[in-house]
Amino acid sequence: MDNLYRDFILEHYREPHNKGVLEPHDLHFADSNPTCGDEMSMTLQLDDAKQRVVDVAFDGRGCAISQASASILTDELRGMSLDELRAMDPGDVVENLGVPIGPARLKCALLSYKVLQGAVIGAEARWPDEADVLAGGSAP
Amino acid sequence: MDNLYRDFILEHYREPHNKGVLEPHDLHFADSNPTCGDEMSMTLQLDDAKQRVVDVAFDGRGCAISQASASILTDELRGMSLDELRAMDPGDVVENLGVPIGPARLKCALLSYKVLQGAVIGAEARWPDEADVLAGGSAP
Amino acid sequence: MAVEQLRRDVFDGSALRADFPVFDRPHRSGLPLAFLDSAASAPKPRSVIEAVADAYGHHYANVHRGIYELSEDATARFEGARRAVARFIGAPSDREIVFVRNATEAINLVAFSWGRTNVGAGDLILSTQMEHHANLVPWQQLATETGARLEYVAITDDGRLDLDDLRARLAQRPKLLAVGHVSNALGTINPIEEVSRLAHDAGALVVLDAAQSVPHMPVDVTRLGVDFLALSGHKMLGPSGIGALWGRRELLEAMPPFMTGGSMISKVTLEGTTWAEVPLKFEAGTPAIAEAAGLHAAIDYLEGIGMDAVRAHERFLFEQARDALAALPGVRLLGPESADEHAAVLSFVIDGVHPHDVATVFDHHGVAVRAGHHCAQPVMARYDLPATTRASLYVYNDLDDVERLVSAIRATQTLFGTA
Amino acid sequence: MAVEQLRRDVFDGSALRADFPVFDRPHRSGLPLAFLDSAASAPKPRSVIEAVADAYGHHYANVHRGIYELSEDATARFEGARRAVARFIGAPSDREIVFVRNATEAINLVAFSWGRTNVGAGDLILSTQMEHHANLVPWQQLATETGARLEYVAITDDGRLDLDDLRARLAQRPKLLAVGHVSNALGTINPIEEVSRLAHDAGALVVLDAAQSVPHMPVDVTRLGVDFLALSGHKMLGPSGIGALWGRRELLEAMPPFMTGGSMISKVTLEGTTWAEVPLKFEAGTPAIAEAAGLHAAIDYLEGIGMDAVRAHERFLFEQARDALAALPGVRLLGPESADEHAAVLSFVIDGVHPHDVATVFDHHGVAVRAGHHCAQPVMARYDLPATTRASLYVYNDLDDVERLVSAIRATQTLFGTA
Ligand SMILES: Cc1ncc(COP(=O)(O)O)c(C=O)c1O
Ligand SMILES: Cc1ncc(COP(=O)(O)O)c(C=O)c1O
Repeated sequence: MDNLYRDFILEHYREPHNKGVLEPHDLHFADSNPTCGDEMSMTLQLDDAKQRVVDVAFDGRGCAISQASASILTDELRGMSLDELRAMDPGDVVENLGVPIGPARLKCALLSYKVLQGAVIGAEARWPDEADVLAGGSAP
Repeated sequence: MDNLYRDFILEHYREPHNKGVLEPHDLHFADSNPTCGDEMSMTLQLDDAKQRVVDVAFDGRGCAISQASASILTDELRGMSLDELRAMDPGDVVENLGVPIGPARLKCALLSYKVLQGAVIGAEARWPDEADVLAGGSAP
Repeated sequence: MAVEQLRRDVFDGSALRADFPVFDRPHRSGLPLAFLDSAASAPKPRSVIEAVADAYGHHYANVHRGIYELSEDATARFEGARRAVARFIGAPSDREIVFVRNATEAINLVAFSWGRTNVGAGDLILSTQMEHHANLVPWQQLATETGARLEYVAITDDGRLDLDDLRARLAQRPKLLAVGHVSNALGTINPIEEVSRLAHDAGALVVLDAAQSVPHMPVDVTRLGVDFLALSGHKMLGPSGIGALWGRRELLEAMPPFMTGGSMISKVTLEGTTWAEVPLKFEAGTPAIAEAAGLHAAIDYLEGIGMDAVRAHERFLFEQARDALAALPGVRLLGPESADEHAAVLSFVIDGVHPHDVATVFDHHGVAVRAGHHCAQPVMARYDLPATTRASLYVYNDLDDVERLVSAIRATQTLFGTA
Repeated sequence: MAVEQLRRDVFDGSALRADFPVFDRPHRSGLPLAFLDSAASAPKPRSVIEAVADAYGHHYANVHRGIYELSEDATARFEGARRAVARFIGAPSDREIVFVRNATEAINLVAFSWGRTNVGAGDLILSTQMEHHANLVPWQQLATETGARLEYVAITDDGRLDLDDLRARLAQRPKLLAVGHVSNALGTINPIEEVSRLAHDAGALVVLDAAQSVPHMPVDVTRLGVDFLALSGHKMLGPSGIGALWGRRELLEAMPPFMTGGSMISKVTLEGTTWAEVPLKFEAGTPAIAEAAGLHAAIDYLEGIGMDAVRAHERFLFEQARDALAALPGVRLLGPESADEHAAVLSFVIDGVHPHDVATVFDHHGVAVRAGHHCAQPVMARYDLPATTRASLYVYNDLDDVERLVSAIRATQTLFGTA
């Protein structure tokens, strides 16, 4: 646990990066963690070619894990192309958190990824297969 | 088992009493054993006051127990009043068979009673509570 | 009841832990397990586990249809379990007990069978803001499919049913009131005798979700005056995969079947089918046979303690836990204050820490609690909370568990720097 | 396959009996139990009973929602059982496996959810004259409620599906064909690959009732080409109270839920509800948790033998029993002659003796068989029989059991004076 709630996680929780809503925005999606109901939304601004992320913000309340995960994930997105976002591996998102995530908290760690996928590919975005992610497998 | 299939049971099975259909009749009912689907019908002729049984017959195919039970039961009915039929104790019907009836064959032994009750009180007649009958309790 | 008197009724929960193998399991924290999530599902005593194993090992065959020793034996035990359930909840007849998977299926059965037959466009159905999703979503579905209206009885700031609101809504003469006996999200014990009387005066039937009451207090369907009652075996020390619906016989008899198939028919032809008598009419296919034996053993275990003693024990522990939480800064307990109206289900928030994080920190202290919306999202919305942490107590808990809860809260606050 | 070759695949059923505690139970006849009613429900091996007890004793908590060690453990095991079922029937994804109570519920789920959405007035649904009530009555109900037409594919005098009749009815382009893989009343193995191809060519979906095939032979949903498949755990050495529905993912995803409540929602408000992803969308409330562990153990046990070996073993015993019955005067076996088309389910009549009496006499000889309509009254009507006696074989049976069957028939005929 002391492994899970490392100082940088608690810092991201208390002072999340990229929190809020971008207006205007090109992409927007909101979703919730079905196991707890926590909701998160994301807004993205794209470049003129509508190909790359210029700016991003997330909003919503949630636990330290989901907030830190969103804070850390959104820090990475600027400059990435939509194709790169679509190809993102949920396992990498979890790994980038830098703390050990067990099955019970996996959806918390993946909520930001799920919302991002929703913003990029729409409502058909599915939760990644948990067993695959935990086994270090690739996207669903 | 040799207790169950005593000679008189097998005789009633091979040569049932009161088998057939009475025409004309005053009362008629048909029902089936829900555990096996065996069907039985009964027809009764009443006296002019429509109070007492003058004649009775049963029909249908079934196992030795249900056939012997109907054969033995119908032998008893002539001269009985409708009130007496309604007040009949299902435990007595089983006991009158004179052989030990376990739970698995109870419905076979009670089918004739159920059909008789249907003839007298109509479709609301219910199967007696098996636990009560087995415990030697009285009517449901 | 004075605390003095309560203390006399109270037994030593820790002594019962020896009956529950799960407490022998080493916890990764290295600490003994403080299990405070019985409202989600309860551990099983050895007697239940052995009853299931014995049923499978020595008394197992399909029920109701076999003409051989083993099947007669299995059938007699299955029907014996039905009688035990009937007796446990004061049902007038064991024919009024329908075995189902869980309380959820029991409520769905009523919504599909009674609901689809008796509720039409424009009719009003009442549920409450306090319900578990199991006693809310099936009624939403019924309303959507039939064009009926669905309204929710309001709850007060301290988590009680708003009886004035109930009266006002009953004045519209709803067909049905679906209400929980004990709220799993707030701990509230609802005054069901009074609620039933009001509902019946208004011509409404009462469907009682008793998933959280039957395991924890004496429940008597006749005294409560309800029309249907739903329970789950797994919350009352019994097996998973079995629960029961109780319904008044004349209601059950008038209802069409829900699921169809084997065992529930009287006669099938290619042209149509007639149904078996209740309760078989509602039990399509092979039931949870060994699980019924386990449920019977769970009832025996609870009756061995006595449901009055179970309630007194939990009431005492609740009062201790409530008072201990009240003394902690930054901690807020939901639901009514009085132990008369509050079961041993403590739903609380810690300022500045999300319940998910609370539960994870607790877990590392060997304290198992639930965090989330507790399948009662409208309750969370009512109090504008994303979620709560819930500690729920049962027969094997004791004052040590209450202390473990308090220390875990303190440790969480320290870790998150909120204390 | 030549008998020579079969014999080589055959294992000694009696050796497996040591794994099944029920065979230690003294029978009232004083004789060892010849259990010939596995088609109704199968005895459980010790490994299954222990897996259930271990799940209850050491790995039990509610699944999916708990943030603590025990619940994570329970959830991982529950999902592991789902993967085992998927693998066992060749499902492309474990998300296509919905846990239900039994095959009956699996079929009802399709009839309620897919059926109520996709079948309308005037549409045609096909079932067959060979079906168990579980794969017949739900379609009657669907037809009655929607105004759809229901027709039944005919069966031949020797108990096979009449494929010409199937083709003729498919020409009317039904929406759905509900068909059994193995008939529990006749023993017939239907040619499902061909049937699916014909049905799909006609634009119909195929719902396969595999309750009697999955326990006894290799089954691969992809190879069979069906769209839905129903199975029961209790018939495949697993616990009661658990079964599974498999469905093609895109079908399941497009379907509305069946029962509603906890676990199957994404978001609930007082205004309405959105659903969880499959398979959770179809699993309302607390599932049969320990029973899933038992089902997993049953699959492990069967895979330990190998499903090809199970089939070869039963095929060999069927041929021996078929030939032995053919040599008895006054005994008539139903269903196809060839072992290619006939599972180890022997449905027969003894002239002059009602099947109920047969079963009772058999019981007193320690032989457990089923007597009745086998929840397939239309099959009985088709052959103008009130009932049949059915002996069904499984892994723990051997040639001794076949001999016990033969002697019991002889004893019955002697008692009734028909031989
Ligand atoms: C062919 C067939 N289908 C369906 C069923 C129903 O199975 P269950 O009672 O487990 O739902 C059976 C069981 O008898 C069967 O033999
Ligand atoms: C109040 C209440 N009702 C219904 C249920 C549903 O019980 P089950 O999941 O056993 O169907 C629960 C269980 O969480 C509950 O707490």
